[in-house]
Amino acid sequence: MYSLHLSAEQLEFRDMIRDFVTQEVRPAAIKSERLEPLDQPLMTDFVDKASQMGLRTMALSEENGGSGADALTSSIVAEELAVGDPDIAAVLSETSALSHILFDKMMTPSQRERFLTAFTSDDRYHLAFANREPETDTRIGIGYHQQREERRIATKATRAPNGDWVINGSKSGVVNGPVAKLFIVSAEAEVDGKSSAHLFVVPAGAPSLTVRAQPQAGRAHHGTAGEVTFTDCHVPADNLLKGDITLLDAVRLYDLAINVGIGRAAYEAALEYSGIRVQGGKRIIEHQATATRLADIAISLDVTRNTVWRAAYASDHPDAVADRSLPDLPLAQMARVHVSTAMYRAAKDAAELFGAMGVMRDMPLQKYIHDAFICLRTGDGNADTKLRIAETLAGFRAA
Amino acid sequence: MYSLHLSAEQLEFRDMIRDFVTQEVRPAAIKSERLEPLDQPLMTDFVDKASQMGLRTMALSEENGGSGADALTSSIVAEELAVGDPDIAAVLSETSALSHILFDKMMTPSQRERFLTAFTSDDRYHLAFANREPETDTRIGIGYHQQREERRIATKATRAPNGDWVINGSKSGVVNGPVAKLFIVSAEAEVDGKSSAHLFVVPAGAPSLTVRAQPQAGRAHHGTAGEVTFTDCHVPADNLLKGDITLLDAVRLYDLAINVGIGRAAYEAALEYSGIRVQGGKRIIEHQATATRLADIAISLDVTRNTVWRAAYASDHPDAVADRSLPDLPLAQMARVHVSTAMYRAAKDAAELFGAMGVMRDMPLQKYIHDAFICLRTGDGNADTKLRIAETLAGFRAA
Amino acid sequence: MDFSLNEEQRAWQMKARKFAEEVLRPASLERDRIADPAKTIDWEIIKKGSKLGFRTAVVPKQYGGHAIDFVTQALVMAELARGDSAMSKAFSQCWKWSHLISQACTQDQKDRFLKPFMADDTFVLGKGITEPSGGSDNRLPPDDPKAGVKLRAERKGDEWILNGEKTFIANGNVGKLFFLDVRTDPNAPLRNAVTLFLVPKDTPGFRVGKVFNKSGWRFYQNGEMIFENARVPHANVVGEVNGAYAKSTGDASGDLFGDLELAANALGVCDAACEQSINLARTATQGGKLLKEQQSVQLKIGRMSALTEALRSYVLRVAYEHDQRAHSANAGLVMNLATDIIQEVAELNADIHDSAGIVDENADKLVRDSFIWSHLAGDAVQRMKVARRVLK
Amino acid sequence: MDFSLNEEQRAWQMKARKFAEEVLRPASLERDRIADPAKTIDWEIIKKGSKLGFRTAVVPKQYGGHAIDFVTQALVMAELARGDSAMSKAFSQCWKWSHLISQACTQDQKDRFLKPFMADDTFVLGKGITEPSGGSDNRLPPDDPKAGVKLRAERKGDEWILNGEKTFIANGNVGKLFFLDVRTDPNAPLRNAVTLFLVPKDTPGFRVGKVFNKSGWRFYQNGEMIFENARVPHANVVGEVNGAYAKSTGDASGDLFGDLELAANALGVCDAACEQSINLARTATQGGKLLKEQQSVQLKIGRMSALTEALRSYVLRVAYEHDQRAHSANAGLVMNLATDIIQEVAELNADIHDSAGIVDENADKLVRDSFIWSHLAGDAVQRMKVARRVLK
Repeated sequence: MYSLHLSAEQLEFRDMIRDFVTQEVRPAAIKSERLEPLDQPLMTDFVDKASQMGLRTMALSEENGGSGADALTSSIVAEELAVGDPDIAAVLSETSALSHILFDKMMTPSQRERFLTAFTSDDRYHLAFANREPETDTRIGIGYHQQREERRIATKATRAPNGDWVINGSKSGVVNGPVAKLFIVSAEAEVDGKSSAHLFVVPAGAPSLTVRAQPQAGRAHHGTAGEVTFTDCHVPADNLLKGDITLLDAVRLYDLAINVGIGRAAYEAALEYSGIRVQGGKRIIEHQATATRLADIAISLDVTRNTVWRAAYASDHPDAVADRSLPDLPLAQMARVHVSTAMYRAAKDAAELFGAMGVMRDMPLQKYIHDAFICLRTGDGNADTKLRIAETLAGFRAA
Repeated sequence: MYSLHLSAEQLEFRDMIRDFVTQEVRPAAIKSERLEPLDQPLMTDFVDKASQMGLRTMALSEENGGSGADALTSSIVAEELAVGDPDIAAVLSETSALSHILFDKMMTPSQRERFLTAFTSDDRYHLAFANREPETDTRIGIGYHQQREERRIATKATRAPNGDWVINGSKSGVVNGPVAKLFIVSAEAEVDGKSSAHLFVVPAGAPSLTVRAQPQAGRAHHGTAGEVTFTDCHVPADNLLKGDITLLDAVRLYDLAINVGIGRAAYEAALEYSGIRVQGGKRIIEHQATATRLADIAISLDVTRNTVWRAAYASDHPDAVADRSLPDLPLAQMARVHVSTAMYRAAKDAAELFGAMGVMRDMPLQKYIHDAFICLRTGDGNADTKLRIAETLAGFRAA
Repeated sequence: MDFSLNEEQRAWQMKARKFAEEVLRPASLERDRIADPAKTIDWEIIKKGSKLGFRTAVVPKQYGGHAIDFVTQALVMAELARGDSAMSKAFSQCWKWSHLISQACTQDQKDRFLKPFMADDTFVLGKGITEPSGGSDNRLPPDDPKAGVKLRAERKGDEWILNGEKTFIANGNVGKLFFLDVRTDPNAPLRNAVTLFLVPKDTPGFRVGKVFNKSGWRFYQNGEMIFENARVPHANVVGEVNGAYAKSTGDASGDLFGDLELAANALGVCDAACEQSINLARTATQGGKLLKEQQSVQLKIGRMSALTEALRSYVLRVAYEHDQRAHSANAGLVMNLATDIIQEVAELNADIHDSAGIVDENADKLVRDSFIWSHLAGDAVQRMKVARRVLK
Repeated sequence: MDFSLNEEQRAWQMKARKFAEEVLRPASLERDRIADPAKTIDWEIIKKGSKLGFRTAVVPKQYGGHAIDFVTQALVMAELARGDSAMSKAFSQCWKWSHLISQACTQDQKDRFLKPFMADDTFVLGKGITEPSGGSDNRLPPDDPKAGVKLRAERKGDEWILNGEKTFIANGNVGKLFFLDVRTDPNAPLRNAVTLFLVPKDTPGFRVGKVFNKSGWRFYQNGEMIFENARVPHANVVGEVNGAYAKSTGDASGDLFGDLELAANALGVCDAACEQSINLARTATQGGKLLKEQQSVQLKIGRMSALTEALRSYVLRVAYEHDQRAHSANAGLVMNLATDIIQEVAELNADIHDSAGIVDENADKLVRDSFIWSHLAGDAVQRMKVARRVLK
């Protein structure tokens, strides 16, 4: 039965994080001194504290020591965190999302035994998926609605005489790269006489694996990302994962929730300010022009959150597509286009109400605009995402 | 628990109506001969047939002879019907929605006894709410964020010596007016020594009640509407309703679902045509320009439907607002602004793909644009609705 | 840099404004309301306008026309469109003559066709490109010989035998003479396969099909043209055989004029919309106060005015550039942009009326009139065609 | 109607283009990257531009300036902004002189201030309106005497004693002379209560506060100005006491110039964005084909070009109207519209780069530079102010 009731647990999670963010994260995140420099270091204290609250291992099954949160709950959490700081939200969400796939779905019991305790017991133990390679163009672009060659992975894993895997190659834009203690790495490897893409787990810290943090300017993802290079990087034979690489191929749903959080931060700031700022003898919220603008933002924010929640629900419930309650469409990709466009617009509209304050780098509104701008570029950007969506609409490929 | 699964009954209803619309309604509705004249008469045969399928009494409780459909189910039905013809959808939805309020919520058992069987047993028995009065400006406009005087109803009900109520006055834009067999009429009346707004049921057909159908040009509502005039119109004392007039004050949610249906009809036409029409040696769906356009429409349609369903759910579940699963915001009004804007845009975008065919009055795409244009004006229009929403955001009045 | 008008330009502008106010606007809604799309024309209006010179305004003086320059053309089209967009187009549609005459018509063709055109106030022209399938292929021709124009002509002695159809042809059912793109080489790609013919209404084997029922632009009719072994003398070939498309991208082609025409006409519609909204805001009240005191109305009227004046500036610049024969992508760009502007301005006008609780048939008509720009001036194909020129 | 430039206009345009290409653009990103907002100016650039006449371009010839007309001003601002928007503004900010000189400055004021301005290549000007609260009340003054300008001046003998603050003042921290709106009547509504003062940097009791950390427009600094019993001689009053606002809506006020200035500067940014996108589309490949072959790229570049050329047409028309002293709502309208256009064009440029997988600092900078238009040229207050003029 269709129901939009959240569970008591979801509501509690939300309240708890909202308090944390309102009282601690947001005040720290929008301090002028923090906003002034071009690069803002990750507020690791808050990441640690959030980990203690269980947010790093939220999606991990209860059986394996997490909370078993579904995608909707994770979205709610990511939005709340992002209202305070999108980077914190992104780091925790990435680790949490990967922990579920890695430990709950991919690892064998023996692999879990080697890695799980270290992961659950260390608040600074983050995960990263090293997949995209430098110079690899993943965009459809001119190849829209044409057969495409399968991408080959340039990173190679070969067998050492002792049975170890030896990994060589480079990955770029690896989300969580600089903070990860364990990488999931895609590499071309020969297994059972057949060469194809496989996944490996590779612990950070070895000299044969180097991570270089990417600059924040021009980035396409919140959180932190890095270039990861493997030079004759040896890992035990058992570090080969059995899981299906497509499990990791999906749109990062938490990105969309983070984007909503950014828009919400801008909206809340605008609503508050409109009730204080006086023009022509009236608070600006009492002017039609401000009213119309605020209504537009509020509508956009509300419609957008609902879109994200639905995409999150759909990702966990293929049965709802199967029984035709939900359409068989690339809902996450569709949501991404809508969300990123709407929230960038919302942040800009909100900023306009702040006058000169709305254009200052060291004031919150420009931060929100900039944060929303990053979301426009996430993945392959909206122009390309629309082409992917259209290929599905055209029946050229499955949703 | 949050769930987007539809019930088996909802899915069945949807399939049944989709078949009916695809096979019967739509082909008839988009015939050139029908589209050519400026006024298109209501296709009463289909209204009757839909009534036989239970759609006229859908929202009426099972106890009273209906299906007890909730607002979500009614939205699903209205969308499906509107893909074929918005007028049919509107007439049935209005009667169905009113039947639930009137028979399930307002009438006393003795009143039900007088009217219910006639209503349920006659496929042509429609209901109408005669409330708005000519020359009454219900817009906020310049009065935004200011105390407003309570509106007085000009229509009066006075007591005849025999105890009858005698109603005098005029109502305009009465949806379903021309097809209604029973009117709910608002009038100023003195009850228990106090003069205030009250509701009466008034059967059609009396010479003291005249209905003049309003022209289709410039209309602000789908279906059919009329001017209703009461001249010394006598009704028995027991025709006074006890119900709260605010029950009828809400946004017509089915209007939003009809609007989605209009957008969907346009989208489906565009998707189909794009897969047939060839330009430059390729079907136009294989061109990036068409792909991007179709993706935009598909996203808009999907986001919009979800927005409407949520508003529908919220209208039935104040408990979900109370437990903070849903925000305490005027969700139906917010949805209205989003839906009407998005679907008008979608219909226009879809039409563009049709070239010259997209501008012909006797072709479907102009019909869809025109149908969507009507939705832009429903109620007091979007400019005013935004002001109402802003008054809530500002805390000036409740959601 | 001089934005002022010379005396002749100003005189034509005033004449057009007066005619629009006194003749076109009063008849505008009434013609719009006529249900039968074949009955919307009022020939008295055409005659009156023709007598004032609007039908023949662009014909060179030596042939009896007025040879007004492009700036004047833009001004006149905008003023007439302010009265009624479709009526304006009914006159400007006849202006394509000027380009063809000076470029390609023979003396014999002028004698046979131009003279009657000049003499008859109800002699209007048509130009046929679109066909039942593949309209866009003619706009943005691919290399495939099978794409585009299918109306065939085969030479038989001194005659060409035409078979096929044109559709959605402006004035197709009321014109007395048509310029038609006809395929004369079945095997070549479009740009080397099409010939331009002069085809009179009374050509044997030609008949009019249905008249299209457009949502707006009612006064200006579009029809189907059907050719069944229609016989057209070789003497009616304009320019070179198979040379029609070589020409249409050239110096002063009708296409170039057509871009300006749609932009200037849109400007007139925007002017009408602004005028309606501003009048309403200045006179209608709500809650006892003039509508113009409301911020949301102010913001909309500001937007409408800014778009309209930007379009005016751009239209006049393009007209000036045409007069200088300085051809650029601007004509196409202003045509594309006119689509966005006319629709936004017309919709804002309807919205302002709506938010005042007023249903206004004129406001709705402007919205309906504006739709056709999506097809004629601003669909993706029209935009890409111009963009490719920018990107060349 | 003549869109051509005269020789002098063309010469200034070419000089500005060359300076922008050779000096501004190469320094643009480097100055933009400087984190400290007080260190972004490169005085060598100001000096070089000043020597070429850009700082003093608008000062009347009898005072040693170049007295370029409004059309030339628009051309120069756009060309400089094509190199770097904030640098362009750093020069044009000094042009407000011309209006004040011709209208209101006494000979004594000219001697004391204009001469050093002309002689010193680093002498830049500021004008202070905004205060910590109530910026919009100055833009759209209500009748309430408590609203608007709070910086107070009280007369003491031959001096005025100033107390209060100005904020977000362009060149506030680097200017050598400021035109300040100061309240000289605490009880009257704004329009009769404000006096314009000339306040030199070294005025006792004046100090510079913080320098604002704008998201874009980095080269052009905005600062806080703090007045604590600052003493300004009565001889520095420009025009009439309490008469500053009576003037600012007059014939050739700085405000009117300011509208054109923001529109022309936006045009330059749009030119830069189009240039970047077109260059990219012509050179970058994807899947082995030039980017320009992709329809979605074509559509975006078409839109960018159309908006840019419409803005150019409108800017030049407004400049022409200014030169004719034919004042209308157009200056305000084109300023408002420039906000929408610069932001859309800059965002499309970033989008095209993004869809090619290219992160380009220049493209991102244009987006950041464009934000300030929301505040200076296109917020609701700025739009309503213009609309009310249309609706008067």
